[in-house]
Amino acid sequence: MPIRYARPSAPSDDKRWKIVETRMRRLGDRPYALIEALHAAQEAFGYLDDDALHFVGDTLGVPHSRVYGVATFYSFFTLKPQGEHTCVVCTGTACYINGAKEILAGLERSLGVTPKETTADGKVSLLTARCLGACSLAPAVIVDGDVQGKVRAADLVARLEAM
Amino acid sequence: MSMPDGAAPRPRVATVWLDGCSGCHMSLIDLDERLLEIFERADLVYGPLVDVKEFPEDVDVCLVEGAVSSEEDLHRIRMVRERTKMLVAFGDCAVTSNVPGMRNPIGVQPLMDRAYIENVTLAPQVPTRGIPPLLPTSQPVHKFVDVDVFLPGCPPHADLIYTMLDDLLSGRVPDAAGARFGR
Amino acid sequence: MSVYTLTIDGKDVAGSDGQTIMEVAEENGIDIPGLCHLEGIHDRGACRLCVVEIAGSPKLAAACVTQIAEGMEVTAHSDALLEYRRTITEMLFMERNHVCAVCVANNHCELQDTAEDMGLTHFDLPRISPKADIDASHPLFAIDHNRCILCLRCVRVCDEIEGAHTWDVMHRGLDTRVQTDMGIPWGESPTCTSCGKCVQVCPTGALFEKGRAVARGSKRRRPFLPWMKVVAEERGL
Amino acid sequence: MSDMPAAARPVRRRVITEEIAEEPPRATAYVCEAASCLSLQSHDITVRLGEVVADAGLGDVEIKRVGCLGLCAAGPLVEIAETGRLFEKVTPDAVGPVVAALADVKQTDVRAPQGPFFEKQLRVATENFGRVDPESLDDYVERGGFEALRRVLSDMTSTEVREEVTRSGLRGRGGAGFPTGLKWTTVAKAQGTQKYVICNADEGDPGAFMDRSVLESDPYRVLEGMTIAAFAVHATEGYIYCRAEYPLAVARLRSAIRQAQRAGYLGSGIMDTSFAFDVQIRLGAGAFVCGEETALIASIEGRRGTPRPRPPYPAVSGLFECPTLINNVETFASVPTILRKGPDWYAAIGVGKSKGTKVFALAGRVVNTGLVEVPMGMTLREIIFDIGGGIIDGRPFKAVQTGGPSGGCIPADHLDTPVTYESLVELGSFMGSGGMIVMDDTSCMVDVAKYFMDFCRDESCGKCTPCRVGTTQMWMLLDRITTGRATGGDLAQLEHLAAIVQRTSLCGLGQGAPNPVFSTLRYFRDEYLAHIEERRCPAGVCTIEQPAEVMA
Repeated sequence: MPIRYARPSAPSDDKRWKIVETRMRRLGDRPYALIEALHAAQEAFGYLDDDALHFVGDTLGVPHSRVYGVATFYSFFTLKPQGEHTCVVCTGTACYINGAKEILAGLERSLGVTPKETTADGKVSLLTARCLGACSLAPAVIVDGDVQGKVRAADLVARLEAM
Repeated sequence: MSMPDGAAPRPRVATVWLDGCSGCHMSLIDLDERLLEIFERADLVYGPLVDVKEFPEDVDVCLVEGAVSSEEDLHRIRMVRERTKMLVAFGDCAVTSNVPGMRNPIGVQPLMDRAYIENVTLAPQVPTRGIPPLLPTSQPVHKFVDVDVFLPGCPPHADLIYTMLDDLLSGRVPDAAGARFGR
Repeated sequence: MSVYTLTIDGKDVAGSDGQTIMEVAEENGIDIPGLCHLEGIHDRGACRLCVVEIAGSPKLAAACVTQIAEGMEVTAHSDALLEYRRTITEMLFMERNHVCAVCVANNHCELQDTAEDMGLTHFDLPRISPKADIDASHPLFAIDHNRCILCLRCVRVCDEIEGAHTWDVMHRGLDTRVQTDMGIPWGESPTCTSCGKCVQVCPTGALFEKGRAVARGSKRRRPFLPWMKVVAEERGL
Repeated sequence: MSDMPAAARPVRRRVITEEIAEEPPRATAYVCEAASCLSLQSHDITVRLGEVVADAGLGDVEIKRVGCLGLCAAGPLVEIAETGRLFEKVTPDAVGPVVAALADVKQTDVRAPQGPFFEKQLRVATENFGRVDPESLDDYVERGGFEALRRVLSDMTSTEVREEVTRSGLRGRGGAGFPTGLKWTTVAKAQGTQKYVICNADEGDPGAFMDRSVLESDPYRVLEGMTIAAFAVHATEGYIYCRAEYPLAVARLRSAIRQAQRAGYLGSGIMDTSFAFDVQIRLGAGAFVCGEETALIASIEGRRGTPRPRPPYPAVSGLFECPTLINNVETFASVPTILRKGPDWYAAIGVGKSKGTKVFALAGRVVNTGLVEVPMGMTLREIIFDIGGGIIDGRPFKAVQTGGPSGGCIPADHLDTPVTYESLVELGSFMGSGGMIVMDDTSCMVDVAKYFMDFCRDESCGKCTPCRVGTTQMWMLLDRITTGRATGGDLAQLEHLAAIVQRTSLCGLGQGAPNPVFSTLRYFRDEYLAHIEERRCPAGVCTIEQPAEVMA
C-alpha cells in the first residue's frame, strides 16, 4: 500500500484545478487514476507543468518519478505550452503514400520548426499524429481542431503563414 | 596458411599502427622470450618494431593496431589489405574504434576548434600542413576492409596474442576464447 | 507446495511450484545469462538474454519470468539461442557509447563479461550512440547514461528495497532514460536517501561512486547484498 | 492536441421536428455525420436541409443524422432511405437536388441497387451504419438493439451464451484471430470473484479506422456486446480503452453510456434482472503499444504502457490482477447480431476456420476509399477492384498492405487469394485490425518498409532490447538502402537482424515489426537490389545520393 499523505492543496486558486480534483476524486484518488488526472490537467491548462505533475502525484500518492515517467511515455501529453495555433499533420500510411511527407517538409521549411516545436513567435505549433483515422481524406491535417482533407502543401503553408 | 616446412620460406609477419596508443604493440612486446620463439618460425617484415619504410608485398599475417581515423589511415589499410593474406584486427581500437571513436558524436570541426583554438592562448590555429585530414568519423578496420581475425582487448593480453600467433603459424583457425573488450 | 520435475538441456531437474526456470537452472548449475535479472527484486523479462525454448511452444520464453511446470522440456543452450544472445549483447553495445577501456567498471562489468561468454569479438550492427548525458550532481554518486543498458535494476531496488522510488524511467523507445524524481538532477532529489543501492546493483559502469580514477575500478563488486533476498522474502515478493 | 476538433464536438441538436416524430415519415434523408463527412461540414448540410425542407412545407420528411455511410471518398454523403439514392459531395449551398428527390418519394418506391460498392458487402458489425442515429438509444432499440441482450438475460445461462459464441466460430477481430468463445470460456472458468471486460478501442494501426467508425456510428452495439460478454464471463465492470485521437467516438460513447445507464441497459438490475454491469471509458494517450493487451492493462492502471511477458495471460491475471476479458471493438460489435440471428447463421458465412464477416478500411490509392464489411473468403481482387473501384487514375496496382506495422505487402500475383486469417499469414502478411492500404506504381516498397520501421522504432516502448535497439538498427539499414549508401552486406545484415528481432522480442510489436521487411523482401527484392546495386529507386521516390565513399 502506498503511504497516504495529507491531501495536498491545489497549487493556486485557479478554478481549473477544481476540474482536475473532481476527476481524481471520482476515481477515489487512487494511483490508477494517474492518466485520467493528467488528461484532465492537460485539458484544463493546455499542457502539464511541474505544478500540475506534483499536484496530481501528491494527491494520488504516486511517486514523482513515476508521474514524470508516465507523462513522458505518452506522446499525447505535452510538458511545454503550445503555440496560439496548432497544426497536426497525419503521418498514417494512407496519408504517407498520398504525400504527407511533402506537406511536412513544406511546413518545416516555411515555419522553420520541426514537429513538436513551436515557432519562435509562439504563433504555430507543428505536431504530427500517427493516424487520425481520416484515411479517406488523405492527406489530412488538423488546423486548430478542424480536420482538413486532401490537403496540398502550398495551400496549407499559405494558410498558416496568414495566421 | 600452411605450416612451413624446412625448405619453404618462413611466413612473413607485419604489424601496422593506425590510430591507437601503441599499447597493443607494447602488449606484443610483453610476449618477452616467446617473441624469440615466434620469430624463429616467422619473419617480421614490417612494423614500428623494424626499420622498413615500405609495406612489402606478400605478407602472410598482419596485425593492425588502431582505428581508421584519417585519410592516411584509410589509404594504408587498403594497401595493407591488398598485400596481406590474414589480416588481424589487433586490439579494441581496430575492433571497435574504442577511444578514437569517442570523438564521433562531436564532429570534426568542433573537435578541432576545441583542441587547437578554444584552449590555446598563443596564436591558435588548426594545423594543416603535413597532417592527413581526419575522416568524419573514426571507424573500426572491418568497416573498410575484410578482417580475418578479431582480437579485442585494451590491450589484448600477451598470452592471447601468443595463442593467436601460434594458431595462425600452425595453420589453425584462432578461437576467441578469453578475448574480451577492455582490460 | 508441489514439486515438479522437468528437464533443462536434457538434464533431469526438480523445482517447486512458483519457481522460475532461471531459479531452477541456477540451483542445478546450469548457467543462463541475464542482465536485467537480479535475485531479490522483481523480474521483468526485458533484456531477453535469458530466452529459452520450451518444447511444444512456438515462442521463446524468458527464463527469469517463466514458471516451471510438470514435464516441461527446456532448452537453455543451443546454437540458435547463442546466436540470439550474442546479437542481443551486440545490440546493447551498439545502442550507446560503451568504451570498456575508459569505463569505471572495466573488468567489473556484467555486460563486458557477457560479451566474453558469448564469444563476441567485434560488432557488425550499426552503431546508434545517441547523445547521452552524465549527471554528476549527487555528492557521492554519478550516472553516465552512455553506459546504461536500461536493465532498471536501480529503479526496482530503489522502489522495492529502499522504498524511496527516486528512480524511474522517462520517455520511451530509444529515448528511454532512467531519471530521478521529475527528471531533475540527482543531487537535487528530495527523495534520494543516498543509500547507494542503485550503484551496487548496476551491472555496468552507468552508476558509479564518485572520486575514483577510472583505472582503479571503483565498481569493485561487493558480496552481493545478501540481505536483499531476506527482505524480499519477508515482504512476500 | 488538447483542442477537440470542431468536427468532433458532440452534436446535441436534434434536427427532427417534434410534430413529425409521431407518425413514420413519408421520406427520410440520411446525412452521414461520421468523422470523415463531418470534417467536410456535413453537419451544416443536416441543418440546411432541415431549414429548406421546413421552408418548402414538406412536413412528412425527416432529415436524420446517421453514422458512416461507407463511401468516405465521395463525402459528404446524403442518402434517400426509401430509394437508396446516394448523393455524393453534397454542399450546404446545393441541397436542392436532395430536397427535390425527397419530394418525389412515393409509397411504392423500393430501394434500387446501389452498385457493387454496396451490393457486394455483407453487413453484420456494421449493419446499423448509415441507418441509426448514433446518439439515439431509441433509434438503436427500434432496429433490434438490445434484443440479443434481452434473450441472453431472460432465456440463457452464461454457459449457453459461451457455447453459442464458440459455435459461431467468431475469432478476435483485433488481429491475431484468437477464438472468441475459447477466450470467454477461459475467463469464465478463471479463479476470482472480481472479473473485468475490456474493450480494446486503441486502434493504432496507421490506415485503419474500423473501430473508430463503429464507435462513431453505432456505439450502443459495442455496449450491448460488452454486456453480453460480461454476463457470459461473470464480470461486473467494464472498461473501454479508446484513443484520445478519436474525440468524436469518445463523445458518442459517453453519451451512449449515459443514456444506456438511464434506460437500464447498464448499471445494476439490467433490463429488470439481477444482472449488474457498468462501463467506464479510459482514454489512451498516444502510444501504439497500448493496443497490446498487457500494455493496455498497464495503461488503465495508470502506468507506463509497457507490455509484460505472458503467461500469465490476462484471462487469468489481468486488470488489477483479476481475470480479464479483452476483445476489440469489432468483436464486441459482432456479438449482438450473432446472438440475435443465431450462431449457425454466422458460422455459415465465411470459409474454413475464418467464419463470418470482416470490416476493412480501404485507403490509399484506391478510388472508393471507405469502410467495407465483407464475408471472409472474398478475394483481394473483389475487395479492391469491385468494391474499391480499382486504382486512382487507372494506374497499375502494385501491392496492398494489410495488418498495419505487423503486416505485409501483398503483390498483384496474389490478388485472387481469398482473405482469411490463414491465407494472409501464408502470404507473409497478417489480418490485423483490418486496414487495407492500396499502393500503385508511385510507391517504393523499400520506402514503405522504412516507413513502417520508422513507425515501430518510434512506438517501441523501450522495455526489451531487440525491439528498442533492433528496430532502430533495421531503420538505419533501410535508410542506407534508400539513400544509396548500402552494400550487399547490409541487406544480409537486415535479414539477419529482422529474424532475431522477430524471434526474441517481448511483445507483438517487436515480433511483428520485421514483417513489412520480410514481405517486401519476399515480393520486391528486385527493388532492394536496384537501390543497392544500381543506386536507383525504380519508383522514383527515394533520393539517392551520388555514389561516394561508403563510410559506415
